[in-house]
Amino acid sequence: MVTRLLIFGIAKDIVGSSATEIALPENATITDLKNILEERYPRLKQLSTFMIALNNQYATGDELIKSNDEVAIIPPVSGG
Amino acid sequence: MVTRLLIFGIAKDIVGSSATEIALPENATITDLKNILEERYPRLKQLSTFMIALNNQYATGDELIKSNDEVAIIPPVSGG
Amino acid sequence: MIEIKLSSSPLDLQACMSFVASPAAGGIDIFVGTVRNRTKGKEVHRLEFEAYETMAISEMQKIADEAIDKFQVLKVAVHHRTGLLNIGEVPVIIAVSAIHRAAAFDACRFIIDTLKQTVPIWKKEIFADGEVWVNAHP
Amino acid sequence: MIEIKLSSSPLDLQACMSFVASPAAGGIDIFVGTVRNRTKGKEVHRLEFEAYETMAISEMQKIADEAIDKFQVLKVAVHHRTGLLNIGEVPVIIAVSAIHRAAAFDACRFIIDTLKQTVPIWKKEIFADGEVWVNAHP
Repeated sequence: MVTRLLIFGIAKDIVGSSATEIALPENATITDLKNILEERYPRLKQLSTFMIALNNQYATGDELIKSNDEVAIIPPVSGG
Repeated sequence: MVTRLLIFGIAKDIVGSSATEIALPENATITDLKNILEERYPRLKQLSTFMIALNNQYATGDELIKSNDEVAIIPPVSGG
Repeated sequence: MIEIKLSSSPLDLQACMSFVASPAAGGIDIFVGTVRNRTKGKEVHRLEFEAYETMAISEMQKIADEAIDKFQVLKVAVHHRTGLLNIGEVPVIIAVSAIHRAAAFDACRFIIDTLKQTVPIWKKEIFADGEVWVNAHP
Repeated sequence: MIEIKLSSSPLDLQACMSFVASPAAGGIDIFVGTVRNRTKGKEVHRLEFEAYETMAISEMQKIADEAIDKFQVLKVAVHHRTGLLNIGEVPVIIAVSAIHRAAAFDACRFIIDTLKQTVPIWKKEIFADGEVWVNAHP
């Protein structure tokens, strides 16, 4: 399964793009995705935190990722 | 000594005027003035409080009133 | 820097904001008082504000000075209106700028709370069937 | 009633005020964020704000809904800007009306504090000698 990933803020600088595609095993969870991302882009581990949003909602970890989901890397926010 | 008195808010309705002159003994204090006013206008005693301002400052009671002082009756304030 | 204004004309929100704006400021808090259509369950038609003008200005100045002493704030504007005001009109605007927002909120709240206790301005509520000077009686 | 706006154009203070105004309101609190010229002792040239737009809007809506549940407030406007901002420009305006002023202050402060923690918007500080994404690193 190939999932499209949106990337913001400093994560965009680390990944080198504001959107990318990532190959995931069937039944991959948010935690699986985080592990794959940290392996591929080790600098993500140096951030204060990073969250994954699944379809515009913060994900906790156990959620399964489906083919048409909108998935995003959310580095530490700093709006306002 | 005759002192000019400014009168505001509900005190203006009680006294029936926004300014009046009041005869005071020499060396009268703010407390003396309050007593004279309460005797002459007993409805002032029904207010939550009333203060006297002497030359644009709240007076505590012991201040002596001099001839050219600006004296004002300050009923409970309600600005804002 | 402090700007105090007492006026019988409508107050200007943008002017208050512009006065307190500063390159050093990270946040501005603005309190806008508005004339409410009800008080204690009763419909209000309009309000009338009367001020002891010279003393009202000096008391507002004192409160602004105290806010600048007490909180880490940069600039303060306090504008108060007098005369007859209809529902929705604005009797008071307080604007405070600060390096950090917490100080702006704290100072703005301090100023409006203190203003309502000490500044010689009086508000008369005008109802369909009469008028009441607010806070006059226990 | 809630108005959420995310925009690359300058924010409009008067529009925020007008949206929250109500005949039932006794007070309005408005927080205006402004771009500060220094951070941690270092001169800032400008800021750049990036947003995950759809989610930023839904998160701001959630916060405004929560403020209306939590506090006795009438109307809430939350406007946030994106793009490059110079010193003194306004990245955010939050306006809250309430029957009584304490609720307006509490809700306005709750909204800006929560917005800074949860809304997916990112700020890059641009200095003479480089750029830093704020809060990114411990």
